Amino acid sequence: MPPSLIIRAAPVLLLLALLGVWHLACTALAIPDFLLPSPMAVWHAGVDAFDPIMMHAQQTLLTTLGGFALAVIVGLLLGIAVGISPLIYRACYPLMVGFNSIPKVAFVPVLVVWFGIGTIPAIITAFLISFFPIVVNVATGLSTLEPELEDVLRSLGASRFDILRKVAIPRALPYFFASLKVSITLAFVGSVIAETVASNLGIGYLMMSASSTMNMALVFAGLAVIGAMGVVMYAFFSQAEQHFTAWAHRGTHAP
Amino acid sequence: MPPSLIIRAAPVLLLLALLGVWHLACTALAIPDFLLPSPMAVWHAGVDAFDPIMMHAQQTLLTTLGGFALAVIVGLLLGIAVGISPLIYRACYPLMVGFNSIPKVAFVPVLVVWFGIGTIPAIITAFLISFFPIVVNVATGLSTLEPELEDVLRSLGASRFDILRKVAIPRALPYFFASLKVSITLAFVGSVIAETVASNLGIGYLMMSASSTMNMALVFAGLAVIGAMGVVMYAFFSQAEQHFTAWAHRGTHAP
Amino acid sequence: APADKVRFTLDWRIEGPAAPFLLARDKGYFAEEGLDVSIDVGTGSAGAVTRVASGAYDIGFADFNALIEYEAKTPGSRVQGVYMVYNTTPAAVISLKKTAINRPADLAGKTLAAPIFDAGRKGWPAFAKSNQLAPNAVTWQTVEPALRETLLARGDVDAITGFSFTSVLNLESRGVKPDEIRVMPYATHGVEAYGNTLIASSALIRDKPKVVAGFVRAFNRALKETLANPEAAVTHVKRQDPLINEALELRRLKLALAACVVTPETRSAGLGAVNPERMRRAIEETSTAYGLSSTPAAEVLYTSAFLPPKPVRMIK
Amino acid sequence: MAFVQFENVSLAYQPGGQTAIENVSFKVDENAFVAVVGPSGCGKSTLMKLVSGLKPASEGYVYVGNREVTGPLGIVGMAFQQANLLPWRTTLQNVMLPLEIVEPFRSQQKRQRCEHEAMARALLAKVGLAGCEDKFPWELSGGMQQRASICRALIHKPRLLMLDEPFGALDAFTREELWCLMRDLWQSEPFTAILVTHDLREAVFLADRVIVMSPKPGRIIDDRLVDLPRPRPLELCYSEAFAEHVHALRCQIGHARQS
Amino acid sequence: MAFVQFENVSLAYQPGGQTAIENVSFKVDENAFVAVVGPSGCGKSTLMKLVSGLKPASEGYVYVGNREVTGPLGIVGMAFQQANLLPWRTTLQNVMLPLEIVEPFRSQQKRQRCEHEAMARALLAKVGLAGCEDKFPWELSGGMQQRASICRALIHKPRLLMLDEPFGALDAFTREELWCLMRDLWQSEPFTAILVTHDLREAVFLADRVIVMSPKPGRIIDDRLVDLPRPRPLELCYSEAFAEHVHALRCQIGHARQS
Ligand SMILES: Nc1ncnc2c1ncn2[C@@H]1O[C@H](COP(=O)(O)OP(=O)(O)OP(=O)(O)O)[C@@H](O)[C@H]1O
Ligand SMILES: Nc1ncnc2c1ncn2[C@@H]1O[C@H](COP(=O)(O)OP(=O)(O)OP(=O)(O)O)[C@@H](O)[C@H]1O
Ligand SMILES: [Mg+2]
Ligand SMILES: [Mg+2]
Repeated sequence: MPPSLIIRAAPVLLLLALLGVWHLACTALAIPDFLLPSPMAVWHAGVDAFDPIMMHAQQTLLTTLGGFALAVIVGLLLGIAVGISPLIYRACYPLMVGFNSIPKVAFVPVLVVWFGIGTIPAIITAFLISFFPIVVNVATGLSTLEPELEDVLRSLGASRFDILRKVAIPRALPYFFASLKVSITLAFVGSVIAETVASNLGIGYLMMSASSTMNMALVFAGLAVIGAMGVVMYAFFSQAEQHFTAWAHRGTHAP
Repeated sequence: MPPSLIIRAAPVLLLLALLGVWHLACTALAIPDFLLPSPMAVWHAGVDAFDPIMMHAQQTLLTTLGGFALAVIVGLLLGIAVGISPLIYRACYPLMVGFNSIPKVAFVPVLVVWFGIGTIPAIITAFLISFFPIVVNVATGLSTLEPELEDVLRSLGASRFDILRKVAIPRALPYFFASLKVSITLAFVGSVIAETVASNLGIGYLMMSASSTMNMALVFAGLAVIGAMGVVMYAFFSQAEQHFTAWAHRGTHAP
Repeated sequence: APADKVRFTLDWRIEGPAAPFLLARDKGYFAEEGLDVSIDVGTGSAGAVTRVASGAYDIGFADFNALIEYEAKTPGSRVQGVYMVYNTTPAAVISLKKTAINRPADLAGKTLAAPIFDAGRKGWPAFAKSNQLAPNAVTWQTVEPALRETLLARGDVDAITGFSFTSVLNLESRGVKPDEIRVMPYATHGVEAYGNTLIASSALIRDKPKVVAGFVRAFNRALKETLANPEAAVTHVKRQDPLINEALELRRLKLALAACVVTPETRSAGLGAVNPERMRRAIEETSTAYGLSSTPAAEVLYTSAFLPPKPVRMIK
Repeated sequence: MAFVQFENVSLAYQPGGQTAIENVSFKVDENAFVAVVGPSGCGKSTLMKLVSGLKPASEGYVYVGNREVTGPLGIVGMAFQQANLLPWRTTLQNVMLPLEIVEPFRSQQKRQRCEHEAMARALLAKVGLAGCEDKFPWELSGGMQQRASICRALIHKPRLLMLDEPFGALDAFTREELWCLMRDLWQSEPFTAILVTHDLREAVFLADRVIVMSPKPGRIIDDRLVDLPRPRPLELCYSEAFAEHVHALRCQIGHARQS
Repeated sequence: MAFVQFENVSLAYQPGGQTAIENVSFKVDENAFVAVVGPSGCGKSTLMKLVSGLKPASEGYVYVGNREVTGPLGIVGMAFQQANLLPWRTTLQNVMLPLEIVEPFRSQQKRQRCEHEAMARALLAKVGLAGCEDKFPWELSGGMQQRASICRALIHKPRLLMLDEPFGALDAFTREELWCLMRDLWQSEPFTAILVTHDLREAVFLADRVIVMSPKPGRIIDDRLVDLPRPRPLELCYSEAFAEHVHALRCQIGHARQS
């Protein structure tokens, strides 16, 4: 197999290897199904319940993307504010850190009372859980901008907004994309958690429903579907990252 | 008030302002206590239960720090591996993203069965939830290293490890510290969530116990304590960051 | 006239015992009463009470003891029970026969696992009192609901508290044979507490009593139909959530009906009714067990005003 | 009042620390071409930052166009000592950056995109970078980067052009070509120019006046009028008068370094 | 066999793309001092990267010390065209970097920390940077950064010294001082040196041989022996023979640019 093919097939091979280990562990240690079902059991559960899983997955994907889109917008704006203003930095950062140390699941009941159960609490939870990494990384990216590059624009009499748009943000893009990868995974976690607490629909609901009837194979099938959706979203951002930040990764492609 | 003092007092002022808004909202909208207790109620609950809260907080802090320490070590190592090896990057990244899209709370029961109820599952949960941001940021920091700086060391015949130690890692430090801020908050979330699932100790237990007796004020006091611990940890890393990455933030301090 | 919209919350997920609600909706019993009912899942009785009390939902299904606690903690009578569905509490102490816990007295010194909000755990002092045990005779291990049966099956704890029908089925799915399980229901061990009731918000009772009465009427009809033919009723559960295991939910439904709905008291007084004397004692008992600072009056907590006429509620 | 005027200007990078330049006063008339020379580290780049408003003076006053300088002005074109090209933009995009910022080009941007691009391409061709428009900065040699950065300083026809050792990385021929380019640009449409250089021949060839600085702390020790006739052909460099100017400046700097 | 040897070496930065240098062959004897001159963008820096092993040749072979170069060697000291100082290290720490990497200094590091530091401080003082040891690179002027980077190339006494336009940002006096420094270092403990420069006088003053390159693609068009006697005093620059060499090289480069 040529090296480039190995590299391409690597994630699949690793996945298969991990599934193999999992399978062996389940059979060798005789781990009961209700604790950790074997990959085969998960696969069968997933195939059997394919249609409902897809329906729930669609709901989860949509709420996740909704919350994530909010998180990107708010995260970018807050990150910019924190990154360029020492006052906002000092004022907001500690509070945001404090807020983010709190499990968001604690707020879901409050959200339910205000918005009813269903999509909206899930979107809000996904948003609340996933905006912070974006804020932190964007702020860090902006505040580590080399003053020399900033001076190029400043000498032209550029406004702060121009500097932001033409230098600071492009320079911070690698930070931004790194945070997206973290953030999208958290958004999935957020919407699933909210669904487990307050929803009639979504993978979170499916998992709770399955776990309350001890159908652990179905629970893990749900987890696997979430993981797969996470990977797909990641692949998407990865493409965007390669397109927008090739200049920053130029060292990696050197022969 | 001189500007520097305003900046110093900013977080406190903002906190007070937010508490004021919260208080007003509670009284003006007549939000019942069982839904969202007023700040005064939370304060009283916190003062009344000061000793037990401190005891539980100590437990949570220790498990969190344990999990976080693990996350830093593993995150750094994995991040370095992903950042310098295209093969590992291709193989591991998608799987890690998939794994991190899954709510970790789903694994707690399995952990409890293997490790018993108590501190270890909480530490592991805190670890599992918080290592990923470190991996992503360290990997991004390493792979965006300017090849020109790398060449300085390469021309001296430095080994890959030397290059890592002398150039790549110092250059990636701003990324690393940004991820620590995200990661410590997630570690708190992880340990608290694990405590709510299975524990007789910790803020997570306290919150479950308080919410089971509808003592929402105490629940929020618990949340506040977690938030406060998060802020303290943040302040700590912030100091370290200022010390280690002043060179990268040199633009921010310009007059 | 356009149908009245009613937001209804279950106490828990879509499981067998939710059958009457789903049946009433699917067969149009609610619609016949001029109601458009939406049914949402819940996260526990306390949550259901809070949801109805806060006005987010109109009618709910929740443990009567949660209602007592809520009223004691936040007096103001925002919620009232209108139809006692479970005549007895489903709470029970469950153990494995091999641990030789044959009588409540054998529990002394043992470790019990349960979530901290579990009705059985909160009601434990009442159980202990009725069975001459000290309230602190056992050690509690706090776990998430789904984990307690696992711990019991593995022998990590000696017993658990939980709803009998749920815990028994969960234990079976963990490979425990039915004849290895010993169940000590609170109801047969001297605890008088009631179980789940329909609750309605006071605002709804005040402003639209017809809606409440209609809901109760439709529900009563569905409950009787469910009692008569659980197999048919459970298909509505399956229709709502195709992922459930129909056979399992049927067993759960039958167990619930047998343990909590069909009791000597309901046979004589009809479904949904309460005995004022027992109710007073039950409230007293729960207040003491939960350590509540006040004991709400029965009239505040429950009203029989919406019950359909007795003949309609009678069962064989 | 002169176009650029320094009154007893001092600057310390750290507040209260060592002064990089101290008590500097001088004037530059509108459309004058002034060169600044002096030993390495004497504060020439610092002076440039003060004129362009990138750094505020610690003491004294800086005026440009009759206004006190309190922040960056919009009328400056500056080629920094390090090329400072933005790595995420191609050479062409880097050169066109000022057109996206400075009026009136900024408002014309949408309509006249093609004209702007043609301008930038023409300028790049003039400095010998035809064919490199779509390369990224890190794909250019050192001297090519420097030339791109000169184009970026010129593209928007600034009223005040600041060049900080712009030809340092170029060979003698390219350098002389660019001297002629600067000379012609200035002659056809005069602007005010301040040029920092270590090449005294460059200073004398291009400038009307040469300011000599001494280090530690940076001060002005000489301000020399270069009264050679214009237009100046390249052959002028071999003339007696030219050599005399260069020699005199050389002595001054030698002197400055000793002190 | 010579110490450095190129055999028909070509390099294209993009595989299959334009070649930056093409079919270059030359030899450098051990302890020779060779200068490389040529117009901007002709591939001088590329040549340096090939010698030091930072880039592999697309075609042909590069040998250093009788071995084919397959990757960076440990025996090189290199001053890059851009100073490339690490921004998180002070000037002193930057200069001491090679001592932390290259043997035998690396193993002595713990025991001889003080000696190493003294070495670095002495070297910094020689290039006129005494007092700047604890400044960070961005607090240095362009010329000062360049001098610090020269120190970094020299500190570990490399067998092969590569200097890529090391004195471009310096004034004439500092530059001449450093010429003399280089000359003396080389005379007292000979090493092999390759110097890229645009200053033909610098090339003639320091080198035994001057290689002239032409651009697009980079080729060697002349290899000139500088047979001026050693030791060479600075006054040599005003001699007839010196001027002749410089003039000849100038013509060569002028020629190279036209073609
Ligand atoms: N950002 C900075 N922070 C602190 N000190 C600085 C900074 N920039 C320059 N200096 C100091 O100011 C002095 C003058 O520097 P400047 O860059 O103006 O010199 P220069 O005349 O341009 O020298 P060169 O010809 O080498 O470029 C130097 O001593 C330098 O160390
Ligand atoms: N990293 C790179 N990627 C692609 N092309 C490059 C790269 N570096 C240099 N080049 C190209 O290779 C050619 C030679 O560049 P090199 O840097 O060797 O020139 P040079 O002789 O050092 O010029 P200068 O005197 O201006 O520094 C140039 O045409 C340049 O555009
Ligand atoms: Mg300078
Ligand atoms: Mg070069």
